[in-house]
Amino acid sequence: AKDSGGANSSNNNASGNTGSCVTSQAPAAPAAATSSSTSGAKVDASSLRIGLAYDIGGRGDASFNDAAAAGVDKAKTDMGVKDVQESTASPTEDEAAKEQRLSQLATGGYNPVVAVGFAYAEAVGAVAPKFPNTKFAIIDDDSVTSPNVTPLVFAEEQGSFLAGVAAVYKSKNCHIGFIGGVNTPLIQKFEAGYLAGAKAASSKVQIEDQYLTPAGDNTGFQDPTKGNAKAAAEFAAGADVVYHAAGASGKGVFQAAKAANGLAIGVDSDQYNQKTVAEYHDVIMTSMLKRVDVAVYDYIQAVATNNLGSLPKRFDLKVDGVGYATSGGKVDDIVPVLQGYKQAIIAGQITVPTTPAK
Amino acid sequence: MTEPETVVELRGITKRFPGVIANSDVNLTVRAGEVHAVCGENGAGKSTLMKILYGMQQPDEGTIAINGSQVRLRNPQDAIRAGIGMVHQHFMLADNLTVRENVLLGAEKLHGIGRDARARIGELAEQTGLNAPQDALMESLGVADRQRVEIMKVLYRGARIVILDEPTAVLVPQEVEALFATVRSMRARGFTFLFISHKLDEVRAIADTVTVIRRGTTVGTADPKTISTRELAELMVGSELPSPQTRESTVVDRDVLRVNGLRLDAEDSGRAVLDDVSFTVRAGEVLGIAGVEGNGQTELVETIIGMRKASAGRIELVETDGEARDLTKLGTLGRREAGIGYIPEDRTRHGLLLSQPLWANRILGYQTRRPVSKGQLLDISGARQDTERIIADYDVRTPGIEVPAAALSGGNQQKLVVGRELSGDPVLLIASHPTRGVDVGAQALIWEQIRTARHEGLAVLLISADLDELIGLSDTIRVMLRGRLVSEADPATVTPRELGSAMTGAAA
Amino acid sequence: MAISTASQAGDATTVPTAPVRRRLPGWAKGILWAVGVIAVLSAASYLTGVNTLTSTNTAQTALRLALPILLAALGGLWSERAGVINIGLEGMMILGTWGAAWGAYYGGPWLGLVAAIVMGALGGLLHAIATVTFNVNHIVSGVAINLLGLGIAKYLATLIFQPLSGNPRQSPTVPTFDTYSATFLSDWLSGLEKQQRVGVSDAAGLINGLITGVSPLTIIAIVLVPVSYLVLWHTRFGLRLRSCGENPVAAESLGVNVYTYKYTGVLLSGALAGMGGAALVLLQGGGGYLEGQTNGRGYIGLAAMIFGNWRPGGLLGGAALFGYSDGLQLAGGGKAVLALLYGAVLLLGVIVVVQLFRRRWLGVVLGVIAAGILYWIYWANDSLPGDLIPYTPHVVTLIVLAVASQRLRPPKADGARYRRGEGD
Amino acid sequence: MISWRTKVLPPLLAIVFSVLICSIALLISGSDPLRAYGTMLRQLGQGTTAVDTVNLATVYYLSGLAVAIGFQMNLFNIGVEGQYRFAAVWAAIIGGALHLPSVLHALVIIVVAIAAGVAYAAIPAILKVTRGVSEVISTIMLNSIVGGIVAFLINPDQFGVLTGNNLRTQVIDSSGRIPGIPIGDASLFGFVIIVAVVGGAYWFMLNRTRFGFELRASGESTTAAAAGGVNAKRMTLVAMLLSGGVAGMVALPELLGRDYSYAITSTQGYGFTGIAVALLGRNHPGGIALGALLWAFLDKSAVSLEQVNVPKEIATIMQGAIVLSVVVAYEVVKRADLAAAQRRVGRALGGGKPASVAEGGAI
Ligand SMILES: Nc1ncnc2c1ncn2[C@@H]1O[C@H](COP(=O)(O)OP(=O)(O)OP(=O)(O)O)[C@@H](O)[C@H]1O
Ligand SMILES: Nc1ncnc2c1ncn2[C@@H]1O[C@H](COP(=O)(O)OP(=O)(O)OP(=O)(O)O)[C@@H](O)[C@H]1O
Ligand SMILES: [Mg+2]
Ligand SMILES: [Mg+2]
Repeated sequence: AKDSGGANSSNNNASGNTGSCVTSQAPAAPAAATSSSTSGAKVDASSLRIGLAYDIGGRGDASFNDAAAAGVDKAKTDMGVKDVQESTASPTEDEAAKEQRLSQLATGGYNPVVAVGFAYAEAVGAVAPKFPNTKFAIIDDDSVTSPNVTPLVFAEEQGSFLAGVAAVYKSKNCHIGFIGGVNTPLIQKFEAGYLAGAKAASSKVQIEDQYLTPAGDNTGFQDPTKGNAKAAAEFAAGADVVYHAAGASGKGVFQAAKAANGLAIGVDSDQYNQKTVAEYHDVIMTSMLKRVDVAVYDYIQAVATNNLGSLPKRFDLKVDGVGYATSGGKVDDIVPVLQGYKQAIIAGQITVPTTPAK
Repeated sequence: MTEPETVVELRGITKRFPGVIANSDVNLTVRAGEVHAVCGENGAGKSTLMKILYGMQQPDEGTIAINGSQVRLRNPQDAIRAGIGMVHQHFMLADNLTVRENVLLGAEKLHGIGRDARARIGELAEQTGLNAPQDALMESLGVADRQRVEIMKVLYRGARIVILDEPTAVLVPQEVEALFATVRSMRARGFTFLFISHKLDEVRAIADTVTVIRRGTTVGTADPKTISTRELAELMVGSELPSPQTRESTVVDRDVLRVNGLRLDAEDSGRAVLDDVSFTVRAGEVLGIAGVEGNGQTELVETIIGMRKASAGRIELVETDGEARDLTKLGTLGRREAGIGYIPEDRTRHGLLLSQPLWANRILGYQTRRPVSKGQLLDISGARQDTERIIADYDVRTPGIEVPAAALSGGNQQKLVVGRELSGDPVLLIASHPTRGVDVGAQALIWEQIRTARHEGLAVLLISADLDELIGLSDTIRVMLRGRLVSEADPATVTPRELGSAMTGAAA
Repeated sequence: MAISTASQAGDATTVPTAPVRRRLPGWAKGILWAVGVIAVLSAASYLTGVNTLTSTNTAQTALRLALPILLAALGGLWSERAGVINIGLEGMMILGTWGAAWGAYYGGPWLGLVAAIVMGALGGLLHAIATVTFNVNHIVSGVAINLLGLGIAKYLATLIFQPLSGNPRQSPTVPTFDTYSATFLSDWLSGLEKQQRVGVSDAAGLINGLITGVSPLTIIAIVLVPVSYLVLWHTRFGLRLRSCGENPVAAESLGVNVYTYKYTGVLLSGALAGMGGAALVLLQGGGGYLEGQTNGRGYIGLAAMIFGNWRPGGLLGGAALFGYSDGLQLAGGGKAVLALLYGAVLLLGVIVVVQLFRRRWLGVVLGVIAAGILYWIYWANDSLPGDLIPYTPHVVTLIVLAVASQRLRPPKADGARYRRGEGD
Repeated sequence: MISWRTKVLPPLLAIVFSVLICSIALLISGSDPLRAYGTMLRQLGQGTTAVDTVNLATVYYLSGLAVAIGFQMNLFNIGVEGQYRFAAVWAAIIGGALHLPSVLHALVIIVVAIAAGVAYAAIPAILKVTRGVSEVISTIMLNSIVGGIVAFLINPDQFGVLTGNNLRTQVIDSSGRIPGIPIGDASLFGFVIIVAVVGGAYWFMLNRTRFGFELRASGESTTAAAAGGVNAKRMTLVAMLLSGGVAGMVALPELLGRDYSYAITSTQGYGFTGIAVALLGRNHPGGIALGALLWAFLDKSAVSLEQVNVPKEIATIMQGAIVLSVVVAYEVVKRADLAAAQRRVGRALGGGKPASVAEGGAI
């Protein structure tokens, strides 16, 4: 018989009275505190020529490169930026190619130059001192110490914490899962926050916690077949909500969720609205947002107003550098809960770990 | 008596290869129901002519007429359709396919590939005397059976004109007789044969007409019943055939090689390919080993030179002072260094690096010894000089020592190999089919060189399928059958026929 | 008389023939193997308490992961049986993934499949031109095709998919094949599996995995194994094709147009590799083109084919082994891999007993040592280092190859140059 | 006997052909080929690109040599990829942990790298000679497995250090580094000298030593080599280990000249590039050098192509097209050459007696 694929059967999990899984009381949600960094008068940045060096994947990767691109695009419309030069890393290029890319942008008079991804750390460290008058920003890395380099880093664990809470609230079996693409320290932050959030909400939740490939083997980010297999295994083991931080492999996770009649949580951008996974958006319960776009936008603004000091040290929940998406309306009912936890984190009542408790 | 009609008519056939004119203005007329022999020395262009008739080569000039009408044979299919079949000089069989598949291949339309085909092949097997099951893999068959399968292939296609390119080269006299019986009975049923052989007595025994080709062109047609072997030979080479005659015995009563209880097991099964082989070769002696191909001669040679590992037994090389050295622990290089020279049966596979220049080929097998190397380093100028010497001494026809070995003719390649193997001051020479595929001139030269070396005390282990060569060169002959040395013959008195009986086991 | 008989040669009247040992037919051997493997797995699963070893999910995942490899391996088979080494499978597979996504986007999965086949075959055509017409070294040409396949797919994706998906490395989501399940059977089997009866439940679990969520492409791929066997070994076309891989000159001398068959073989090879690419795109877990998606599966397919001794049944085994161990590590992680280790100990035990009977003492000793080491690893660890788990299938393949002292037999003229009229 | 013209003409033809193919692709995608090629060439003059290209070629050269050693005797060592990564991570770990005087430190690191490369190559080598396992399969598997090994070793629980979001081995002291050769703004890897020595040694080994002769003999004809006393198993083992040893050095120019530690972001794929480079250079030390430079140039130009909005996949297509057309061109030329050689022999022998080429297996 033809398999129905769970598409039309109303997502049993989605219709959501709070699951019986929750064991702890959510912190009270205070009145929504706003925390926008994009306030004040319109800034004119039309004189800025921006260089954008992407990591592997580049514009259109539906992940952090794309988010960076979105930030620049917004700057174009809002601040009148006209001249943007983009360049993308290839999977097998060497360190010198990254330096070459940055140098070419800097030599070409682009200022600021934004390097997307921690893979650029070395290159930025090497190139920035050679161009003291050029401003550099690097995303996901704060190890470069040159004065003209601005680190743009995020509190992924905080956003993931909320994802963990949401997962517990939506899980019927009190059994949730996590799938990391590549087992790097960065992805471990997602994992750590998610685990912490889930455990904060429930003391009895069962968690499947797996990676596709170890550090250095980047195929874990681009193998939806394996993502699908792994997710299917987690659903088969009883999980009904799975959070992925696995790049393009996430598509396979969504598929598995759909096939298993479960739910999935997207990552980085609001995947509910993403074209490449449009077919599965009805299982995307929410997405953990990592606002690279906001960071890039804010950075450009700060450069234009020559006020780099205004940028936060870390883009966290407080500045909406990370957060969660509500598209699709599946978490509307638990927004107060999530807001409560969010405020508790902002207020420092909850400290989210950055490495998973093993 | 009415003249039988002409079935094959070749007119003015010319075929050029780069640097070689294989056929030039060849004319050949074959009548229905005859056995038409084509003779000529090596490289005369016989095979090329036959391949042209079989559509495998296209003539540059000339016409072909079959049964009176002119045809263009662009590929073997055309030839098969015209009723021509060919048994090639080298077996054209796929080892990993079964007997049936080998026969069926290309002719599946005739009887399908199912039961009908099986039945038809069964009939043919009976007709040609093939015993092997149809589903046996080709590789498990011996030479004579392979030859039978080749003939079955031709018959299966219903050919009426059959080309046999040196079918007897690998057969012993008894098998040749069986083959000739088949040919005669088929001739009686109206088949026409084109028969190629170097062996003139065979030609005289079976052929109705003989055409001689020299240097790519037809020099004449004769009736084998009337022409003498001598005349035929003179037609072929323009001079008398040399024959290998051992003059006085040079045997010294000093052992050089002692082989004792040698055993070699087949790789896949425990079956013995060599079983309890023991013999001695003395200084100045040529020990000939006779045997039908596939009875273990190749394995014997390769075991002695160390390319195969003996399962049991001892191989000893005795030094001048009488001290015996066990070779079984040594590798091929060690054995060569101990003083064994080796003329392999297949020079292109085992003797030469075809794309390397001649001087590099001089190094092969001697890479540890002067004059071609010093310690771990090669002595390239030494190698060049010594190669020049070999070329002069052994009459290797080449424009220089820089040409790749592949560019030399077979005979000249063989002379180079012989020259190299006699240059390392060997105490023992293993000569495996030293003149196979070599023309008469080169043949004589090689025999002469072996005789000279023997005169100087060299011990020679000679393997040959050419019984005349074997009888002519050897001081002693041992016969090998199914991996054992079964009998001994005196070359002074034995005839090829008797030797043939021993080789097939008929005498035992 | 001049001949004196030195020693009597055995039985002189019979013709020497190779001892013909009665061999089991291939399918029977396959069944025996399958039964044996299930037995070992269920024993291991029972003894270790890890039932992922034989769960429905594992089987299903294994099947899905094995498919692209199986198709690539079949591709390798067709080409190498015709005498052309095909290391370019990976490149042809990449072209296939692009084609599948493109076709499926515009016309659904079936058109996708066709487009993948065509793209793969184009890669095959290139390989055939280089190796058959120009006599280029087969490996060189294969390497070049892997580079070209990657470059062309990237280029085409930038050109065609970027406007649609906004991403040069990814296509928009494309429809995949519907899946079907033998509901009636699978309900019964699930019941059996749940009863946790040794052996029966394990077999039920594995079989259930193979009959649930099956797509037409899965069935086509699996059917292609016996079809390849039948065509290659039981038709005139197959006979001719194989003869080109064994002895092209002989085939030529019998009027077979070797070029035609080599071209056909390599084209089919490309088409099958392209299908392998389609299996990544058009099955569950796919749903679109993605750069780097093949991830070396073409090479693994080649390995599976060599593993399977250039035979359809064998390469099915190779692909299944790889797919199963990959599926197992994905589905069960380190614990399952440990249980697999335990299974290996059991298997070694069986082998040791067999060797004892055959009096192969060295084999016995080595087997005991290996089993001891494996058991020690199993006993000393709760779980294996997570970083190494994803490579379970690679390690398993390596070990099986090293242990099974199989005699591999490539087609005789595989990789050899052939030019018409140059043989003698 | 092979003339200069036949050596150089085929690669030139191939490059021209590939440029044509790529022009077509560029035109289809709406870019101006001339502008693209102009940019590719011009970038060489910009900043440090020229020196960077040579630096990258250094790495490719080593990788190409490693592959070529295997190719010389028809061993297909796909495993250079795994061998160099295995070697790099061990060299970096041990180099980072040791504190030794200047030259000694670097020397120890090089030795460790070579030893590690040899060790990792020993697996397929031993499997091949003892169990007959095809090196193609085993090295494919080992290339994947090395990913797990590197990840395991570079884990902070083992030898790794977390810097930012990256994981790397401990940074090697300056005593273990090999200083660069400054050229203008840029710095040429000091390792270039070692690489040149390795290339020279490879040439010498191949053409002047007994081992090299035996290696080439085995590559040309296993059977003839065996009859000539070359021990095939030993040659396989030694060639594979030697190949692994050279592969072990592949990452060193970068490790000792620029990066000083091995990270999860360190470049992969040099081993696969080596295959293409060895093929381009036809296993000849000089040819491989040219191939490596060409390959590095194309890789580098991909970066600058993006600056002028030309799809950089063109560079990959060009690489594939060049490899394929180079071999086709060489094949055609080789055939013509052999025919010419035969004609020469035929002429030298005065046309009377035909040279029996078929016996020698006309190639
Ligand atoms: N620069 C090159 N580029 C490409 N192929 C080359 C180059 N140089 C030589 N080759 C090829 O490499 C193969 C090996 O060359 P060969 O061994 O004849 O040269 P060699 O005599 O060892 O070296 P050299 O002449 O440089 O001293 C030949 O086929 C040759 O055509
Ligand atoms: N394909 C080929 N390419 C180049 N030369 C060839 C080719 N085939 C044959 N020749 C040459 O043509 C000549 C005739 O060869 P052919 O094989 O016809 O001789 P043959 O009379 O059959 O000799 P044999 O008695 O050794 O079989 C020889 O010089 C041979 O080297
Ligand atoms: Mg001949
Ligand atoms: Mg002939």
